[in-house]
Amino acid sequence: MYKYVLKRLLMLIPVILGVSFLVFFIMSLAPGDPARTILGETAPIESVMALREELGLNDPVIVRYVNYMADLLHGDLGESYKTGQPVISEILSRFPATLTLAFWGMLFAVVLSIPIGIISATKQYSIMDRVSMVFALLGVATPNFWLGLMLIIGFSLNLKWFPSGGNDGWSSLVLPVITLGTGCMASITRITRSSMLEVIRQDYIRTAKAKGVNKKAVIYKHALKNALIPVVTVVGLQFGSLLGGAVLTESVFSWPGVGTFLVNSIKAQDTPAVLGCVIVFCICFSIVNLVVDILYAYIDPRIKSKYK
Amino acid sequence: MAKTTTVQKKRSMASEIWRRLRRDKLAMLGLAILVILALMAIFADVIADYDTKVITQNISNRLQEPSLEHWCGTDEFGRDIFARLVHGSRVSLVVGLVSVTISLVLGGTLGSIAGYYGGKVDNVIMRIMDIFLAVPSILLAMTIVAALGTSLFNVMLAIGISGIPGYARIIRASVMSIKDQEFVEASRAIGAKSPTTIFREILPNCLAPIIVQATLSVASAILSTASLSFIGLGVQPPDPEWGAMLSGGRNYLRDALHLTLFPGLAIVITILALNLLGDGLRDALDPRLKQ
Amino acid sequence: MEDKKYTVDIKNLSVRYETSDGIVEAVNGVDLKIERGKTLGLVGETGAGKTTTALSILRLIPNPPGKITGGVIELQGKNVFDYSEEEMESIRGDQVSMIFQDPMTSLNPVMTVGDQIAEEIQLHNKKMDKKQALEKAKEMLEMVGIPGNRAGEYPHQFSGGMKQRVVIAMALVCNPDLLIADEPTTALDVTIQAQVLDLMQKLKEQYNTSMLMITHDLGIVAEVCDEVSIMYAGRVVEHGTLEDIFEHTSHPYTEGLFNSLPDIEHREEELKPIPGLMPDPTNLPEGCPFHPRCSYCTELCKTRRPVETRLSDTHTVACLAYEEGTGVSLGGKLHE
Amino acid sequence: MSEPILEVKNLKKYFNTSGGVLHAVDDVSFTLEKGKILGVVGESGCGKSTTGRAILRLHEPTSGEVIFEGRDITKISNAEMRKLRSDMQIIFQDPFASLNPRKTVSELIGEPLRLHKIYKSKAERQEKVLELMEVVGLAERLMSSYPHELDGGRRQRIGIARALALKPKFIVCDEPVSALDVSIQAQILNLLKKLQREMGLTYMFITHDLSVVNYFSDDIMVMYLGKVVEYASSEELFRAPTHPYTKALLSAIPVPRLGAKKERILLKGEITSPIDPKPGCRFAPRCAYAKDICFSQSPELQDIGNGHKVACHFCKEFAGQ
Amino acid sequence: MKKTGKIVLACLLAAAMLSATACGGRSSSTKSSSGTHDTSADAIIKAGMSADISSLDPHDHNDVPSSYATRHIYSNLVRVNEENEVVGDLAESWEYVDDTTVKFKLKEGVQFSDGTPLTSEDVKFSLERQKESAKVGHLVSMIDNVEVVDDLNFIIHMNQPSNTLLTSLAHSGGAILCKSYTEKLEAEGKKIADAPMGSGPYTFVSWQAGSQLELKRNDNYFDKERAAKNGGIILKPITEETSRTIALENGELDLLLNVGTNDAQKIRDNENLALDEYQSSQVEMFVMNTQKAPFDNPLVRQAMNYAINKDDALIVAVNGEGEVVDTYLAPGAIGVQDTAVKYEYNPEKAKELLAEAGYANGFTFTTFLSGDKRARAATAIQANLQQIGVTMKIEQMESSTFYERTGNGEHDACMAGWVANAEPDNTYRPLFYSTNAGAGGNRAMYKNPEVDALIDDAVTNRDAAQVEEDYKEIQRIVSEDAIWTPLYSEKGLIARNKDLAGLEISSFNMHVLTGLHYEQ
Repeated sequence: MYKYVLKRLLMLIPVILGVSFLVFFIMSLAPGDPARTILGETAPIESVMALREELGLNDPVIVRYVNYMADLLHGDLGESYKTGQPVISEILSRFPATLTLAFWGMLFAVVLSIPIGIISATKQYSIMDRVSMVFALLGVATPNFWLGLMLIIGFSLNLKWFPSGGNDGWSSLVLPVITLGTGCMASITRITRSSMLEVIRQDYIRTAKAKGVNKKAVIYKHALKNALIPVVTVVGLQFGSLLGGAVLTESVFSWPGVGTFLVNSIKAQDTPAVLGCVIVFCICFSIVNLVVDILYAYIDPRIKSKYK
Repeated sequence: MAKTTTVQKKRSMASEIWRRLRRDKLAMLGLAILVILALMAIFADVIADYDTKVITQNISNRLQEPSLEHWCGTDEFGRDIFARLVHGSRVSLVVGLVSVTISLVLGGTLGSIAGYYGGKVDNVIMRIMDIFLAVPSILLAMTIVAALGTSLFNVMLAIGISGIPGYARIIRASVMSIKDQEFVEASRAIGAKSPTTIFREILPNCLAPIIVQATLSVASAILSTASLSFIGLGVQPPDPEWGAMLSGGRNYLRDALHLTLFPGLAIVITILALNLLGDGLRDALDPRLKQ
Repeated sequence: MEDKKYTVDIKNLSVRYETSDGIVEAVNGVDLKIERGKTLGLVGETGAGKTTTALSILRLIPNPPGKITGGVIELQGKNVFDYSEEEMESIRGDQVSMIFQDPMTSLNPVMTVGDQIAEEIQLHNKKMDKKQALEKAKEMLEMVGIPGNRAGEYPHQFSGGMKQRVVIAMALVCNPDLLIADEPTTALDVTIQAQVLDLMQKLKEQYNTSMLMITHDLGIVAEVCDEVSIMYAGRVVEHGTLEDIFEHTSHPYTEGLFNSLPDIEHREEELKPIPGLMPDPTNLPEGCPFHPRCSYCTELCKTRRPVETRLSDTHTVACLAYEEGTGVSLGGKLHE
Repeated sequence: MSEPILEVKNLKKYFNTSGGVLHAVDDVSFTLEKGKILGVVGESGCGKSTTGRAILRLHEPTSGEVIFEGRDITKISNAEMRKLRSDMQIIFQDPFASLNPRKTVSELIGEPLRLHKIYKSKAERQEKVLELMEVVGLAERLMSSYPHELDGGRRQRIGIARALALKPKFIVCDEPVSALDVSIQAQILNLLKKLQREMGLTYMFITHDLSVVNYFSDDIMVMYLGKVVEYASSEELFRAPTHPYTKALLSAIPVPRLGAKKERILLKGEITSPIDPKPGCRFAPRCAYAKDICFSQSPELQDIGNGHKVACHFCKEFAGQ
Repeated sequence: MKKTGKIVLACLLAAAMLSATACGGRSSSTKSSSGTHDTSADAIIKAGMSADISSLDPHDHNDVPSSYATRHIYSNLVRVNEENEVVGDLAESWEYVDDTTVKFKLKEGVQFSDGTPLTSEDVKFSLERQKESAKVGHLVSMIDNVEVVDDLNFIIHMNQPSNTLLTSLAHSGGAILCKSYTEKLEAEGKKIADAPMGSGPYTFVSWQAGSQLELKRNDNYFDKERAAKNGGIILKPITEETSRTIALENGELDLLLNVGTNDAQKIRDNENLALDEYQSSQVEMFVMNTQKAPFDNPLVRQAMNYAINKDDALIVAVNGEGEVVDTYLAPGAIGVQDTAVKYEYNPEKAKELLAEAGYANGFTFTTFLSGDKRARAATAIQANLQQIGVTMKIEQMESSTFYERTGNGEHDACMAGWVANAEPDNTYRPLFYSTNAGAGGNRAMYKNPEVDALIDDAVTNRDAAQVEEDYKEIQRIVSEDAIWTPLYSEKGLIARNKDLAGLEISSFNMHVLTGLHYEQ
């Protein structure tokens, strides 16, 4: 098993190289002078030139890319143009906030959408199926920034239940988690429903019934375990995109996560910061997928035997 | 020997699917909404003339509540929100359709090549797709728009490109599942060249997952455009686009809620309709789900 | 409750499926009896209603779309349709158990073989704990020729033949009165099929279980069954002992089946297939359902539905040729 | 003895899988005369289908020669092979999977004609399609029906019509009837026999059903785990089966006649894995008569009299019984 | 019937969710948690800002949010008081020995918060460190070297005479660091930004990027009357305007340093809150590229000034929270002159001027801009110009792209703004000097040698009255040339709890928070 994990982690390197080249190339395409953006409108031209020199913005793209990759190889993500702080510390100071938000958001989505998926599969075309599907679809249909704003007005301003933003304590977590979680409920419900429908049609479910297993146990003991396999993959993929999705939710709730930092960095053309974030996202994404694959092996013995 | 002529009702695949789809009420609701939307988009000029209603400003009656004269009230420039929503539908649908076509064509070809030929080709293509997938789509779109500038076409291009990996995966999976079926081998047995086999035998049978993915990704394309506008990288003023209207109104939430309520509702209803139709199509196209 | 003569007694059972293509009359008035310890072969082609009849005994017809529209199924003298769902669950696997056709998909891929058998044991004897149940499961595996220590392995680690043995072990572990086998060996190779049939035969005798063997292979019937019912378009067209069916074939459809089979001994003989198409269950013909493909068909056959005529105390047939005053004749003996 | 239309020499087809090299077809050789039917029988995994497909190069053979009408087709280019396909055709097992669900009957049958541009105009092609439908017993009105509207028997007739469209000389029938019901099976077998007689076709008839192969074919080839274990005329094979596996196979068939109960040779154990097989006779682990030589040296096909060949070290002794 | 029942239910569900939030929106809440406040001198004051702090190193940032932090941790030699005059802070007194040398005397007994005494060595070290900084080095480019006389006296030698020395020393970049402390930190490989320590009224407690910065009162601050009247300050960046205002109304914050213009009226109506308004030094303008047709023709530029209704722009952009301007500097800026030509809104006159300039049937051009506030103003202008037959296209882009393209002069016109600081030259030189055309800040690409000369004289001429004259003349010329259409100056707005007092407001956003405390 460990050989497999090692191989997967080594696989990460070409992906990171690819991603960093892709993003560096796109960013270099953009017209715009980070130095002037950082110093603001009122700074005189001499200090803009001085900053450009200091940040090495005047060298050709290839040179800058090579320097960047050289630093990257010994794990140094370089300094952010805007703050001068090492990118890695900027991200690490914000990453726990994004991770907590993504984790609770995902938990919220999974806890709600899997039961809905199961109910709507077992009672197909019944009223429960329709209502739950529409509720899940509302999740994906509502732009999460709009939902966020609405929740702030409803629950923070009028009902005073929750703070309107910031990251202090549990109560400030509730609204952002609901906003982020509803976004990925639909796809989890949909995959759970279709996977359950698929499994319920299998012969071994009929065998279980013929064995005298009662209705509930057939669903929750036999069918669910088999149906969870594709669901785990989708949850993995969703968690990855959740990290990206947090960008909007964070800006609405002034959540000090990597998302807001990334949006500002892109606007300020702060290439090292953008690259740093994307690489960290990419690593996190791959680790999540790796965890999903390992989880796979525990749920589905057929896969575990392949690795022994 | 009496030959019983049981008249076989002539039912082609398409009419079969339509009959099953018609039974799904929510899918019909979705379709009805989309038809209204499409009509609204096509006849936008008839409903509200662009120059006089959509972009003319009337600072005096700004931020008016919904009234008989202005069904959805007026925005911060005093422009009629309903007129802008109608024209906004045109922008959203165009963005949705064009970006989906881009992802479908590019992602589709890559996916079918990877699926059909397999081996090294498949590996290379899929690794590149993994790289695209590693970057969350909204970020990819943002970087592209920031790089190429915020014209409508660039927004469509950005969303289209960020949709490619999704399509490549889905089409590769269905091509691979169909490639091993016997009728593909039969087509090779009668001497058909590979491209003919792909386009005449395999792809027509991959329509089901493609159609479902298309409807769902039009929805996510509209959502992405709105998100891009929300962070200031979307469509240019004074063009009406739902996301831009939403982000424009976000500072007037407290005393002019209608500024964000109606564009938000427009987005929710459109995407809900697309998802309902997409799910309905998935069940109708899946022969095994025959009741 | 005195020992009833029949383990299972089905009277005038009819079942229909309401699908989008129309109403499928799967079973139209089937009568079927199996004595204790005896094996009844249920023979018929696709769409004859064999599996639906079997599933009705266990009340496993998926509803919707299936609906049981009439008839009685008596198990140990009590009608199955009167039982509540809980009671039915306690009967399934204990009094009556079933083996399905494709061993590849009949076992739960994510549960070990031992657990799947132990689950059934614990279901039907509450007092047994997990460890004891696993022990009993291992014994049962040994009896079907699988080493007990493989109880901890998963289904994908067994071949097709071995998986079918596991399914048989699972079906017989609670010593049911009736074992329903729905084409148990169709998916297996000939040599493995021989092993499995031989195993089923041994276990049947050892447990004195009655068996309903559903198959389309008359060769298997000849080897394993005591009595045979031939089904066509949801009705039993002929029923009798092996001797009645093989030696005194009476119904034209049964004759057609025998003529369609190439005979190992007489190579040269030209096959005489039954002409025409399989009956369309949503649009069954009037009168005798077999008349469109029957070479002795008369105008009367097209309108009048034949009833079951008793030829001997064991042999019955449903064909107008054997009813008085129908003027239909088959011209002497059919199959030699 | 008309000259052989097809000669296969030491045909091999290996697949490399994650677990090792799978020897699907391992050194198969035989000749097939024009107008004859060769039955190929064996249990699942014995390589009979792969052999049929390798001959038509639907699976590129790993090595060996396939001489069709004097020309070794393993050496020719893809383009030439495509032209040759009009002479060599195949009928598939699963009538549901071998027809493109999106095409009507006339399109399916017309496809080969369209591809090889046999007829210039659409009308001429349509007329040929109708003619073919008549030959295989399909009603004209089914022209524009879709496969999903028809039952298994009629779909198999479409498959046959497709195969006949290019007037082939040699057809590989890969288990054409095993997915059909008994009554329909007999109709299709009679149709195939009639076509063979009328058009002088040569069949390679692959099946796992021994009673069908006995009725249908002139010669029979029994295969086990990629190897040919016995080759004889069908009535010779049924009269005097020599190879222990063939005997076990014949004894295992349930015969639909009372009193046919004969002592049955029950093979012990399971079929071994075809991946990286060990030298020696592949059947040795399950053979009651296996000796040491069986486990070390793989037996060659030896002729034990008037064309009856057996691949077993002790075939001479068995022939005596 | 069963099926349609389901559809009705689905719509009801959606409506229910929306109404819960919608009704909330209607009733703008007057009730806010009045809640009791900690009126003691140790109360921690929580302030909300619109943007995040970029760095705590005074030589590594040049933005307002960061200066709120560094100005309260460090002190400067001199500071600007509420009347916008430069007064001594660490410096006791100073005198111009000649045009290029100034002698300074430090106050006695001043210590850093860790007790180390503050000497001229620290001043020399800080000013030299500032010279190397890319971000604030330009402010002290005129200083040649600092000569230390003794612990309390030092002389600044300038390489050329400049009136901007004192105002530059008052800039947040002029903060005085502790030499020994900084060198010890940098020797251990740490950064001063992570553990700032100065001689200001507060000491650094903690900083969570994007979340909050916490400062604590420095008890041995040298200037007793200006010592902090509160126990400490917490600065919280909340970018979303609506959430920021709600945080104040909920009582989560005591003070808002930036107020959304749309929420200003809500705060005035709320009896628990108070809104401080002040003239800011910010001005917004519509700039025309004088090198590109048709804006190379002054008549066309004047026509634009007549055609644009500044009131529309004011209402649309900042909800009316500000005043329309004719002067090129904001009313609140130091060095503003009222000699600008007044162009009242007169579309007819604009049409005449256009006809006179040969553009009777109008023309089409593109305006570059960045940021939605300027986009709203531009949309209003677009409608105004439409009435006189001129079609204005808008191209919104990212700020970095905006600066690059306007820097290269690619624009026909653009929307811009300027925040003046204490030194007038830091406004006139970048905006009007010919060498600064384009990237330097002169987006009108205006090249007028007469104006250049006036700007140079104002910086070197010692006679304050003459400097005044120079600036009056510049204002007259540029407004006559109509290189811009000045639009409005946004009012400075600060919202606070009505019982919170003691805020020292500055017109160029250099507010002092030491005096904040609750009265009861």
